[in-house]
Amino acid sequence: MRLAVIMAGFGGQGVMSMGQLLAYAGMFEGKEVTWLPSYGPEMRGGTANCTVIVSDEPVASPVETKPDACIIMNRPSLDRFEGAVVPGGLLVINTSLCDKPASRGDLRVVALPATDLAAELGDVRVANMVALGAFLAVEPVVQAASVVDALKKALPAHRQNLIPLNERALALGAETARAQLTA
Amino acid sequence: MRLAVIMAGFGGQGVMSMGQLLAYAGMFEGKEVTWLPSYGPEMRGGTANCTVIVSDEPVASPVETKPDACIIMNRPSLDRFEGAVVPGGLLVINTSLCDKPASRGDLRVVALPATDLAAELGDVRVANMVALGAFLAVEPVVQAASVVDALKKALPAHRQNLIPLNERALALGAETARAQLTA
Amino acid sequence: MKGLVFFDEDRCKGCGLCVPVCPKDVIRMADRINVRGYPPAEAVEPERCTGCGLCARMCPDTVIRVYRQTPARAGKG
Amino acid sequence: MKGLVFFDEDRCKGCGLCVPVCPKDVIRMADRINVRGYPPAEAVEPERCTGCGLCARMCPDTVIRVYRQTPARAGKG
Amino acid sequence: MTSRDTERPLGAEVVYERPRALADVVTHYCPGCTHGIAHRLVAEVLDELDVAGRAIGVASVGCSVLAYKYFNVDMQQAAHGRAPAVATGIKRVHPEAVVFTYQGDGDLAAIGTAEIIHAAMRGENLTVIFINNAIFGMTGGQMAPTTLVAQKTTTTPRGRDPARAGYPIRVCEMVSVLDGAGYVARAALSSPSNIARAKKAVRKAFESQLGGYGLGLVELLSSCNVNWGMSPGDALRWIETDMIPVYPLGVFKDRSEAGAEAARMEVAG
Amino acid sequence: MTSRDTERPLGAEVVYERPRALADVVTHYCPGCTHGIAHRLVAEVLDELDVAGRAIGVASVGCSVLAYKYFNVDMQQAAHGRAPAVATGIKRVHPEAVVFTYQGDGDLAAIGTAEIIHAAMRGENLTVIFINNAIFGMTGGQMAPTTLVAQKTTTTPRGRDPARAGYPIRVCEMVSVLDGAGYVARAALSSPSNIARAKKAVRKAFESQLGGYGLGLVELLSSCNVNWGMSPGDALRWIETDMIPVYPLGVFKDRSEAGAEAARMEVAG
Amino acid sequence: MSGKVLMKGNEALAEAAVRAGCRFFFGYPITPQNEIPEYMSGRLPEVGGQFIQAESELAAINMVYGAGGAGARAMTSSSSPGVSLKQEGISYMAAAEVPGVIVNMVRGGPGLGGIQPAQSDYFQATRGGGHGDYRTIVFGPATVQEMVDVVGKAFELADKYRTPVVILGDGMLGQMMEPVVLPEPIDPASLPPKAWATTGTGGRRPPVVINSLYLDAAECEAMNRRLQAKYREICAREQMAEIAFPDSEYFVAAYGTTARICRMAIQEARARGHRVGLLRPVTLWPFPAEAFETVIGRAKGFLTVEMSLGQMVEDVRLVVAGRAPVSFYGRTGGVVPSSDEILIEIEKMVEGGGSM
Amino acid sequence: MSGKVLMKGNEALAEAAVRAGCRFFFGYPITPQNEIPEYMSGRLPEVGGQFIQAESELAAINMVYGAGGAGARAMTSSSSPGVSLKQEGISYMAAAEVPGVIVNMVRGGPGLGGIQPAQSDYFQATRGGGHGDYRTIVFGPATVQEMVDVVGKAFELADKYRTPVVILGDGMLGQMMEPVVLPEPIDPASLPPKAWATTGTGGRRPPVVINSLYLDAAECEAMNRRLQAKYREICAREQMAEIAFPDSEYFVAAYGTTARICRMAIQEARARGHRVGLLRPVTLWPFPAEAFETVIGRAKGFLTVEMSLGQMVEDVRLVVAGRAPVSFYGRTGGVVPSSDEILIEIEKMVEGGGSM
Ligand SMILES: Cc1ncc(C[n+]2csc(CCOP(=O)(O)OP(=O)(O)O)c2C)c(N)n1
Ligand SMILES: Cc1ncc(C[n+]2csc(CCOP(=O)(O)OP(=O)(O)O)c2C)c(N)n1
Ligand code: SF4
Ligand code: SF4
Ligand code: SF4
Ligand code: SF4
Ligand code: SF4
Ligand code: SF4
Ligand SMILES: [Mg+2]
Ligand SMILES: [Mg+2]
Repeated sequence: MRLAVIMAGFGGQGVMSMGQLLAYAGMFEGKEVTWLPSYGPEMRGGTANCTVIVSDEPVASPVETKPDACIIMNRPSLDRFEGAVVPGGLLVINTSLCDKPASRGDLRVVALPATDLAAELGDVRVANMVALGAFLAVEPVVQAASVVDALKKALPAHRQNLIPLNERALALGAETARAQLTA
Repeated sequence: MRLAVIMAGFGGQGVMSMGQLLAYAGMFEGKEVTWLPSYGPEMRGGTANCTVIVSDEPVASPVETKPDACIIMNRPSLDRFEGAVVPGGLLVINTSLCDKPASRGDLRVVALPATDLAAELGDVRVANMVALGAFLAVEPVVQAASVVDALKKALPAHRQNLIPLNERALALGAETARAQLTA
Repeated sequence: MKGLVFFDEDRCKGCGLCVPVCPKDVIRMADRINVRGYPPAEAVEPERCTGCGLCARMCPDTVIRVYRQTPARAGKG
Repeated sequence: MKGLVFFDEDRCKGCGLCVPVCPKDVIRMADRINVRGYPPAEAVEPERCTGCGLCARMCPDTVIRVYRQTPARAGKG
Repeated sequence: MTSRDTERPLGAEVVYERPRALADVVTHYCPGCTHGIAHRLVAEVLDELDVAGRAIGVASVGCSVLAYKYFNVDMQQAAHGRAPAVATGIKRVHPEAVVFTYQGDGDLAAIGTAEIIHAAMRGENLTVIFINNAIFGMTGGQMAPTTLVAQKTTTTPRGRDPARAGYPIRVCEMVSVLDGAGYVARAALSSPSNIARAKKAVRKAFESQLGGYGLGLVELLSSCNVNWGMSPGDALRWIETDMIPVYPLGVFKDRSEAGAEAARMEVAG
Repeated sequence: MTSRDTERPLGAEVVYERPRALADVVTHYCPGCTHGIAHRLVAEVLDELDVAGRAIGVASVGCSVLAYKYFNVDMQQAAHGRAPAVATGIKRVHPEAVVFTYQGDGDLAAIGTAEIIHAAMRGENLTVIFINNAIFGMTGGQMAPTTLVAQKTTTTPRGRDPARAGYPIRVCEMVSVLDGAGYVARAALSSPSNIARAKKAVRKAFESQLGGYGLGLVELLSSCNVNWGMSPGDALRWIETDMIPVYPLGVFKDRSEAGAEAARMEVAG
Repeated sequence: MSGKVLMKGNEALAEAAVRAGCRFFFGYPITPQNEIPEYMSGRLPEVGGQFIQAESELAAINMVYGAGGAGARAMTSSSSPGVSLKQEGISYMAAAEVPGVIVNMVRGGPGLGGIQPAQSDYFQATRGGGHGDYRTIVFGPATVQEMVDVVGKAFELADKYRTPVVILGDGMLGQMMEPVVLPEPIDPASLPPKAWATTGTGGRRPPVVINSLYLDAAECEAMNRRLQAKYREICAREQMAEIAFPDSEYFVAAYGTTARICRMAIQEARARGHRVGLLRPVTLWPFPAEAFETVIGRAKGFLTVEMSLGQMVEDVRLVVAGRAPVSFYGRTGGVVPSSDEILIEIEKMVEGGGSM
Repeated sequence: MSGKVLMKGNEALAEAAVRAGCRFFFGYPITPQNEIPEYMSGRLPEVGGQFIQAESELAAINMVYGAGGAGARAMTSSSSPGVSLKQEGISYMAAAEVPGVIVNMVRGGPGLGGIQPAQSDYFQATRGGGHGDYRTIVFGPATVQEMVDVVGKAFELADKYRTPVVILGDGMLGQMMEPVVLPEPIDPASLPPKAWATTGTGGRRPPVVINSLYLDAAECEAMNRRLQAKYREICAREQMAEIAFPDSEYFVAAYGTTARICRMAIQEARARGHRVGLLRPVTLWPFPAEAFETVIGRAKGFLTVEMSLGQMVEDVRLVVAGRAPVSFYGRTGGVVPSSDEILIEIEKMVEGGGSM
């Protein structure tokens, strides 16, 4: 098993931490993982992205120009990454901030209004967890429970109260995705 | 013809310019020449020296560890350079500032009180020319007249009046040396 | 004195610095998003603008142009 | 007050800076040359020395040592 | 008043239009960053003095590294801290040119300390626009020499502690000690009135060059709301409440005021 | 009184003897060079404060490059201009040590400008002995930033022309602007009385370190008779007639005088 | 997988340095290594150490010279342009035999260049970008874990040989996160004392001097001979390399990030039936010539891949010395080669397209 | 011998620069090259030029960057430690394609080292002591006359290729006097205009920009590819070398001062009946591989002699690539090898003692 996923969005959308949580979760499950961010001043106001690879074997390269999946949190990211995904790969699209549908026909697509769903849960900042939940529902490369474990490790004591909200977001994303796939 | 001479003395004794005049003179006569000074802070208060090579062919190296001749203007210079001269080579020693005689028996030696002779001529600063005159009397690698030509080129207009004095110094040195050799 | 204020909306980064400096409360941030993804500044009741130019002086992104219709010429404008 | 001044002659570089600062004109440059080739400073009529120490303070090469024979102790020295 | 009218209304008096010396591009600066204001002031002064055609700018390394794209004049991008040396090289070649550097507080007051001091020492007829935002903006918010005591940055996570990291450096006070400095002033980009004063200072700093009075330096207290972790508006207020007390505004030196040709240095060229 | 008595006369009071902190070697300095006096003063102060055993000196590049042979204390030789940075590294490792640099005007005021300013900015508890002889001695008499206007050097053969080569830099005035400077003073090595004052300043500069008041810097106006082309005596007179008017003597800053513990900085260590 | 933590390369490196007994860090910000000084600024005070954000890279390296000379384990880090500024200081450290660790998270050059990962400072690191006949030990780690491991090794060798040691990473290694196992911390007080360090004589011993000035040419040469003897010893003892598939006919030589990508390409090439192995220098100086010698008998060709336009390839050519063709593939300026591109080059090599 | 003047190397170089149209010199004193700035300080104002004694070598090279970018022929000079400080600036010039001439009168290193002649900055000069994939043209003249000649060539190539050019001398070449014939002076106003230079737009043309920042990796790589294409052209066209006794069986490879001494040793060796020639690179980069190729067919061995402990020998080995034994002899730290020592090494080579 080796899965490479790129996550992309605006600076404030939490794409970096979404990637880190996935990598953490993989590590907790004894898998080999890498997390690689885009970096530098061009991030300023532009899009940020990171690449996570989860694998049973040591990860040769953390760079992936042909990811198995992309989590797309905004419109510019769709423009930039849709073409890169391998044929048959997965696109998770946050339709709240991406008004355009996927244009390729050879991909599996989960399109959900992650930001709006997060807002409904009470905090737009968990949009990333909604999207991650959707992604994991389709590519269960790690257990959602491991992501929650990772979150417990990552959050400082006074933020642990946010865990239930994040769990709900993961679950809501997963639910929405499953509904779409079975639909 | 190729002749390498090292000239050495205290900082103020004009050994550098003596060497330059010899090199100039050689150049005027169409010979190949190099002049190489010792340099650096160790000169401060210590001995200065330069190496002049006059040759019919392009001078390969300006460094000479086994000179054909040495003009020794003070005692420390004798200690330092006597051993370097090739067997049968020439030592010109300024006895005014060097109380020790040459210790090697395989060299031609001209020993003259250059500083005292210069003082008699009216200016200790021409001690270098006295020594150079003595040297040229034994090793006529250039004409004394060429040295005077060189001096004419080197001195600024308002110093040209010093030429006769320098000519006298050269001549006095040559005379003294010849007297010693014939003696 | 009548002022004319123009916003080059697509240059605007939505920083909001022009809003509080306007002595006539002419400026507010719009609800929409411009091509760069920022909510642009816009003039409300532009007829209140005196053309003092404070907003333009404050704007870091040369979004704003300001003109003044001198009373004499106002009619000819 | 009686001073005692000593010159570590072979350290001396013959700069002459000690000479003019001596209020008692005790110091002059010698005619001879020391091991370094410099004419060293020396004391003439050292009994005039008051031990003021100005010469030592001026000397860049710590050539000079100065002592003072306090009147009471002078006899015991 | 839609954003599409780019025409000047007929018969109207211009209060403010985009200066010609500013290239018609959108900058990469963060929303609300006062670098944009400083750029505009420089361009306005170049226009007003009508010297853009003989201006040569030197961009430094910092958030303003891309300044070479923003001014409508010949530009050289300089190594971090070396802008005054680069500008010196240019000015000596083209003494008739109007040469300016645009530098941040990391660039000018940290790595480039020697270069600015010596350009001032030499009395180079240059104009220096010095953006003091109390932080290294470009690299993500590390301490600058101008960072305030107790200010948190990514390299002073517990706040700048003078015992370990020293005290804010006051560049104007230091540079004005040098005889070759012709004009030295500090202004703030924190409000329309301060910006108006800043513009006057920028103009003076160029005039010092044109008059051959030596180095003209304007320190502009600026905001870096992103790395300060504030809204753009709060950042301007922080300049006024926290920076100005440490960095008093004013003119520290003006050799042209000494009037008289006596004060005038020969143009090094 | 021959030169061979090296014993102390019985019962005599010592007015002057070679300080123990000075190594018993003959220096390479030119006859009459006041570097020797400055060395002696530093050694005397180390002895008097009884800190030679915990002193670590930093030799810089200049005529005093061999200072590591002349002081009887642990020494590091530093790259040209970087002595304050080297000293900072040492002091942070050994906060209890007494760390000093010994630097020329080329070293400190040209290539090392940034390092001295920032050591002062940080308030490093260091002592800096700054030899201002208005020239680069070691390299054969080139202009220094402190060279006087119209002074001839090998790189200002027609005399220093401010229009091309700038104006003398006044280090004390500049450094004392910085909050981290604890003690800043200028003295001259030109006469016994000035030397006595210089010694007091050197002592204060060490005490500033010991008291944790921040950087202590003493500028010593010195002679370079060889490169000035003067006799040693004339060189001292030139310090008084020509240098002091440009470089006024005095104490520019003394944080210990502010009395009160308030002025005391925590020892960075 | 207890004991593993997920860390950014830069932070893992910094923490590893602290655990190796480094208590003094002097740096100046530059992308892409800012996490190192940032981490140190928070961490060192916790362990009684000192962090200084220096006024420049020059000041930083000279602070390391001071602190290293004073006996401490000290470090600085920077990226390409900043490391160019440290060259004089590194030359001084080598000459005065002052230990210290210098990290270069290489970015695209020359000039201001870019901030993306590169390997184009190999020459500078291995040939001495500074003046004079000196070398520094250079590590080129390929994973975050290896970066952690070489940090400990770097401090150990720096002290052992009294020499500056360079860690040559790149923007990618610094920015990526990988699981790492951190070593047990060393208490600097437990390290062997350094009699040569400046600590103050305490009045009990003659002064020590840290110096690199030798005005007499013969003495200056003697200092150099001493250094060269040390370098020969380092070459004999400290070479490190990894060989994957040592029984191959063809070898790809690559280090650091590039080696990771080459490994992917090699897996693919082997899947296609090519007998290709990986020869990955871990020490770039001393260059692991011995590892090359173990394969050169049967090697039909070498392909050197770098994120530069051809630097380490010279060392490969020097070792191979005409005994097999050596070809080169490189990307530069921050472009990371893809495994597909490398695969194409491998196939060219196997098909005999390799150039000498 | 009319037209000949006896000049010190440093002064001849400076005068040659003035005659080559150099009007701007920025330097910082350091032995053994002080005669260059000193000469320029007097001479440049006479011809309407400008001399600045910069505050440091860093400032000096960046003034050259400014002046060169502004279209002038500009120069700086220094010696080893000072040249290390210029490496960032040289990398910038290479990247931004700013012409300029940098003189290094090499002295003993590393560190503060000494002030006697050396050749131990060869790596720095030819491999780029700075960061990134760049090269500078490097001349290694052997006589005062050749120094004069390469100065003109250096300015010409710097402008032609828009690249920094290094002249690598040593303390001896700078300090010695030899007769030279100086070239006719060039009026800088007569040189072709530089449309890329910053002069002010005059309102008549779009702005020009001198820059080396390329945040986009692909653009940064493109800049590098442009540089590499230029470097390939330089390699193809600008190699310079001298071969003495080209029909020899053995060759001594040496440059600069060392080559002069080798010539003496070779004369002696030939007198003893050995068929030994001299292969003297004049351009150190591009390394004169072509000259080596002309003799390699019959060469039984190469001896590289340097005033370093082995730097140019790597280039010789890279060219020879195992086709003949390459041995090395070096002195360093300011020691100049004697012709006797070299003669011994030549005889070792001839007797088959040469190592690969
Ligand atoms: C030699 C060198 N060192 C460090 C850097 C990294 N660097 C880029 S910008 C910068 C500081 C920017 O701060 P400042 O000058 O205050 O400008 P600002 O971004 O705040 O406007 C640094 C350290 C560099 N590019 N080159
Ligand atoms: C990097 C570097 N640049 C230049 C030099 C050459 N250098 C040696 S000493 C010196 C200046 C000495 O002047 P100063 O500091 O005033 O000391 P002084 O000799 O006058 O006491 C210079 C430029 C050097 N050694 N290293
Ligand atoms: S010009 Fe003055 S009144 Fe008009 S919008 Fe701007 S700030 Fe308000
Ligand atoms: S100040 Fe300018 S950029 Fe900011 S909101 Fe107003 S118009 Fe927009
Ligand atoms: S101690 Fe005073 S009185 Fe005695 S010699 Fe010295 S200066 Fe003269
Ligand atoms: S001051 Fe010292 S060195 Fe100079 S002459 Fe007097 S004793 Fe000698
Ligand atoms: S980081 Fe700060 S200084 Fe830089 S553009 Fe953003 S707000 Fe301005
Ligand atoms: S050159 Fe000048 S500073 Fe140096 S030792 Fe001689 S007199 Fe003193
Ligand atoms: Mg800043
Ligand atoms: Mg000096």
